[in-house]
Amino acid sequence: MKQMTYAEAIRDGMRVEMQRDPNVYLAGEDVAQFGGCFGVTGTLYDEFGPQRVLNTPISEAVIVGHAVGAAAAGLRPIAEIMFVDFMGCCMDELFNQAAKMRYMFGGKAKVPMVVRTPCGAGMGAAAQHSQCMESWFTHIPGIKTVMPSTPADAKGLMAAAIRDDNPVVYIEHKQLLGVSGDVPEGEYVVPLGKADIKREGSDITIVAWSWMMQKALAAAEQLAAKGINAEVIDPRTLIPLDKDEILKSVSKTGKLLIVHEEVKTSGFAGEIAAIVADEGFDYLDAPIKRVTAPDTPIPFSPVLETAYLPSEEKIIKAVEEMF
Amino acid sequence: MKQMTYAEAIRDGMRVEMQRDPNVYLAGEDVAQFGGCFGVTGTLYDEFGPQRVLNTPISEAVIVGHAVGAAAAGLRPIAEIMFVDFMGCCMDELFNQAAKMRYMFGGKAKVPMVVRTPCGAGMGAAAQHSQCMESWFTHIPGIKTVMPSTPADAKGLMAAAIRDDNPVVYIEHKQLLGVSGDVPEGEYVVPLGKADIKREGSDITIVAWSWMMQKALAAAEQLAAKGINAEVIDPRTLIPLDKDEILKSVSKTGKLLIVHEEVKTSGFAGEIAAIVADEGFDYLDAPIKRVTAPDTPIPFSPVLETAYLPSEEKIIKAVEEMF
Amino acid sequence: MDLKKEQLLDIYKKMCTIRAFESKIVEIFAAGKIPGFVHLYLGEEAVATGVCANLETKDFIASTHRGHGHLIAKGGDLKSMMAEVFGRTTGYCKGKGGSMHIADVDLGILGANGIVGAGMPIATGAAFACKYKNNGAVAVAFFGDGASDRATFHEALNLASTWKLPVVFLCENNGWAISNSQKTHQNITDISDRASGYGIPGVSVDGNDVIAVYEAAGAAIERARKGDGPTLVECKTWRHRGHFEGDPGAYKDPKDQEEWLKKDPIPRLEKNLLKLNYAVQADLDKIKADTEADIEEAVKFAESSPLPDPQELFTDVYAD
Amino acid sequence: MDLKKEQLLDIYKKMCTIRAFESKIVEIFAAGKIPGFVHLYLGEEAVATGVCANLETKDFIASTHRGHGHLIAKGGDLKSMMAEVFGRTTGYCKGKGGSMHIADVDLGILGANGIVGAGMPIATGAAFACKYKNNGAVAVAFFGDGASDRATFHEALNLASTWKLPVVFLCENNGWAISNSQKTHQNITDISDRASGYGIPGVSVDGNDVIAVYEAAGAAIERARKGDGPTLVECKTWRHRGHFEGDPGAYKDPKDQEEWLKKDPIPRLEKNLLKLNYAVQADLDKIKADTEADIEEAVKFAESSPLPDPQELFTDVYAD
Ligand SMILES: Cc1ncc(C[n+]2csc(CCOP(=O)(O)OP(=O)(O)O)c2C)c(N)n1
Ligand SMILES: Cc1ncc(C[n+]2csc(CCOP(=O)(O)OP(=O)(O)O)c2C)c(N)n1
Ligand SMILES: [Mg+2]
Ligand SMILES: [Mg+2]
Repeated sequence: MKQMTYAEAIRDGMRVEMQRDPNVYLAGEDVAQFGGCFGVTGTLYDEFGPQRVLNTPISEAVIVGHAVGAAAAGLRPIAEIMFVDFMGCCMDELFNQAAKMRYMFGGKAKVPMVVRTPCGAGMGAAAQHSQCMESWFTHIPGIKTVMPSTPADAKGLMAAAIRDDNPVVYIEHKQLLGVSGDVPEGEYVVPLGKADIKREGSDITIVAWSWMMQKALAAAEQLAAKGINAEVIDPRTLIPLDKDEILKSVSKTGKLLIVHEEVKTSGFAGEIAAIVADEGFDYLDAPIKRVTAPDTPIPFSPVLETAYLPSEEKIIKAVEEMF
Repeated sequence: MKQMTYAEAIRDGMRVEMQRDPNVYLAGEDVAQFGGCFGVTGTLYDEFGPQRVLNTPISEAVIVGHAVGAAAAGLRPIAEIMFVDFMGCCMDELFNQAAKMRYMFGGKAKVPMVVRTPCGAGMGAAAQHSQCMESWFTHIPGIKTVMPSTPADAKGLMAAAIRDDNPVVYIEHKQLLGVSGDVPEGEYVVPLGKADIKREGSDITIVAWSWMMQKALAAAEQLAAKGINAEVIDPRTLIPLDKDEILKSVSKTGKLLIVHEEVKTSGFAGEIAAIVADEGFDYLDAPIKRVTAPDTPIPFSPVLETAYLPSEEKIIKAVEEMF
Repeated sequence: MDLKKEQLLDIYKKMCTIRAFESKIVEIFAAGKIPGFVHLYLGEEAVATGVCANLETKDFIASTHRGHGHLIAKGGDLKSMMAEVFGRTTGYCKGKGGSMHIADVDLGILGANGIVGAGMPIATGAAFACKYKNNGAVAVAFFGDGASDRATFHEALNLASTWKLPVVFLCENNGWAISNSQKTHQNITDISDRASGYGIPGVSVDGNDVIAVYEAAGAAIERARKGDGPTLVECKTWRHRGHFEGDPGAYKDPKDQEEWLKKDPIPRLEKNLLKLNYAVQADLDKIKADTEADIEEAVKFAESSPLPDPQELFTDVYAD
Repeated sequence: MDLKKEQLLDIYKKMCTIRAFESKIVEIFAAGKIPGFVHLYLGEEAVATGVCANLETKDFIASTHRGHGHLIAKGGDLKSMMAEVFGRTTGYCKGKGGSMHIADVDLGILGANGIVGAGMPIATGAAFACKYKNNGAVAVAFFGDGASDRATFHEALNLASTWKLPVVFLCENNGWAISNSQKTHQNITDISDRASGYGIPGVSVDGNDVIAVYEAAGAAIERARKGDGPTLVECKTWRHRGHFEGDPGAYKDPKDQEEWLKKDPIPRLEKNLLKLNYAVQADLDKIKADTEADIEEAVKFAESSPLPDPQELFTDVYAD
């Protein structure tokens, strides 16, 4: 174990896999000498050289599109999109090419590639540099969606994403990059599709991921002081989703709250709510609740951005209203 | 009233609005002399001339992107994207530009534009020409999403979409284009955000839209013969969503089934289920069910495509299992 | 011309095979035997054939919606192709892809593609893999005049040039993007003029002259193999049919159509072969008849192949 | 040069205003008074100023993430701009946009933009509206060397040329796309070389010479106004600061930085003004001092303006 920030853990995940497999390479805007817009790729250019860590032009479509071709031709690209907000510039390459190639070809292709991209608000970066939009990716059969909330998960899920033979969208949260935690050294893999119970509890199930998982955990501590013992589940990967773990928890608690930073309408909380309102209906003793961003673009001014973001307080309030 | 096909009704909706407002124009691939890939724009080029009906290069980003600029500068563009499957080529222009411009500018811009685009499977057009993906659009605050199921709605909602001062994604279903029905002549507006109860009933609420609304209606007739009296609600516009009408119906029936052609995970049925599992929880006497496409790309071979699509039979079976 | 007799006869045979394949599809589509969209390569046979005559199995191509010709030229199996067009289990994609998604990754065929322009980034990526592995292979991206207006054209050419990748951007300028003639969708005559914007060579050739195509593509492919980076090659050609089967192509001026039919690449090559004394008419007739027989066999194979089991719907979404 | 004394002094004043605005932001950003990303225009003042000196209020511009200079040059109100950067209700966007989204549609300013390259289609559409309404107005899209690699560059230039729209594509080649020098993101030296791929004129000028910019942009704008279609104008310049405030710009060679500082457009224009006898040093000092005072006032206005009410979060999503 070693103390690392989330950013260092992501980097270590890439490093170990790049050491392990010469076919893994990294391409994106300013990922080389500069070390990435948020410093996540850091020293990888120095460690692996210009063949394996490549700067690209500002050309999101070909960043993702070239990765599809390179993956089909036998490599394992990690393509960085500087902000998840820019995915609108390469959705065709992701959803019509990467995601569908295997199926369209009758199973006769493999497209092992990772699209790494940071999400999230909280830094005053306004409407086009602060979004969360994971539900789009979860609506695309053929790709997997990963959203780690801790340094250890960040490393282990990065390894799993790189080793996976399918396209994986790996979304890192900007607010977590500087958060530290214990991380296993060397090879370390957290399997995709395995939720993690970050806190056990019996009174209510809270499902949250990425930055919101940290907020949910903090809220749960405060709720405990108020006598409400929340179970906090981090699915870690939205696709594949470990729905069994969620259903099991709801069968115990009877109550479900889902927290995410995406806007509410058609966010992934809706999918989880729908699953539980179907398969876990009999367990429920209260309406399923969601704490999410409102259906607005993300405002610049910190006062407004704070009002926009789900918070510990909003989670606590929502939980209390369920009792 | 006049008998028209759905395609003719869309065209008539555009025609009447173009006559009414000289700022309305139409641009897209092959929409002019050729009359559109599916014949929807038909004779509009002959009627309105090359100034107002324009062919574009195969450049989806600038088709939508130029519309944003033209709308902000005072026109009311209708931009056609030949298949909704191609929206991946212009998502940035839709979600970061069109949708957010007004908000980012503090309310000091209007972006009245319509993106018209056909969706849907059933013609053996395979994975990249058959999709439904409305939930993506519903996840974008700032735009509205319209999906008519009948010729009359197609016309009236087109008028409303054109007159609306916001970006509207108007999704027409390829399988409905040839379907005929009575359509009011002249100016005719169906307001956005108003659901239509296409069939009254008391035993179960079925929510469906676009082609699936037709399937749901047919299923309801068969169910009636079996003694189950289904209420079939067509939201017509997903954003804004007339959730009150849905909740009211569920308060009466106690049961909810949602049908859509999108893949299941993170489809818009999830959102509706989540709303009802929250705000209508006390009305429910059974799990909320969804009949949707499975989480796979769309296969080519008709045998497989038929297996992929939701059908009358699948709806009937799902309903029967709820009793 | 460094093409030997055998090579040129092979090229002729490939062109006849494409012609026979596509002509057969006209027939079976009209008979209602195949669903969906089919875009035929009739009239453009010289392009795919001339280009792919320079390629080895290890090389990659990315194709388009109008892909049958490219696939046959790159060595695609006729039976597996035909069965795919028919949506059968024995098809290249087990019936899941259809005409617009036929692929054979083992032969370096990275798929036909339903998205105009999508092949260019994919070929660029495959070329990156070739360079990365340093295996001497190259990639060719086929695309149309219409596709040269898409986002992906620009981003792919720029990246390929900046990274000096072994890829050839092969534009099939058949004068039309569905109903839009070239001059209504772009303000240039030679698409190869776009090359200079990326600092790479651009060349335009008569796409109905298979030898000219062979040579121009050959030079570009050699350049790529040597590590000198990408080239934009434009082949001017014409599609004989409508955009897809079912489109009568009413937007075409009949005079243009007539002119171009006179430039049909197959009779042109025949004349050449006879003039060079590489063949007598009977040889050519025999080759043609052979290819037609091959296609008949492919159709028989396809029609007698089983339809997919509905459960196949759920497989191949993910690799495990 | 057809610039009169008054005009040139106006231009000088605008450049000084931009310089003062941006220099002030350096200070207040360092003091932690503004959140988010700010990208400063220091060193590039001649471009926006030279271009916009040709524009009228009815004309449109689409700006970039590095937008302050464009907005000031097009007539943007300093107080409203500064208040927006501070996130106050009195800002152009009521604090909802911030530095990257300042806009004034009434002045034809279609917004700064957080998405690199997004302004080009938007300006193309505004130009379409000008042509449609036949009102003699034009649109200018500002964008960087990095943006010239994006999808939108290609699609916008091609459409604008095909439709002969009154738009000028104004590339500010400052040699960098964040940490990528031009030669690492494209394989050409003159971005204006891309014009020929769209059948439009392309021209490159010294972007630190405001008179050269004025003239080149003027010719392009006149061409657009006359109905002759778009032009690609490249202005070669240099940003003095890092990519955003907080970036030390360590990737720059100090020698290059030094060379370019010598070419600072403001002293250059000063020399010119003195040589032309349009001003004496005291006049220039006065103008500078005035602009600095204006900025001080703008900051005072911003800092004393109220923060938004949290309920403002929910307004302006839709027009009704
Ligand atoms: C991104 C995208 N836009 C539009 C289409 C619809 N479409 C299919 S083929 C075609 C024309 C293509 O023209 P060109 O590239 O010249 O190829 P050709 O058909 O002439 O071989 C169009 C517009 C598509 N498939 N993908
Ligand atoms: C589509 C997109 N990709 C990447 C970015 C991140 N980004 C912001 S500015 C910038 C560099 C832009 O370079 P250039 O166009 O030359 O403008 P400059 O900053 O030099 O003025 C990048 C990569 C973005 N905002 N949008
Ligand atoms: Mg063509
Ligand atoms: Mg730059």
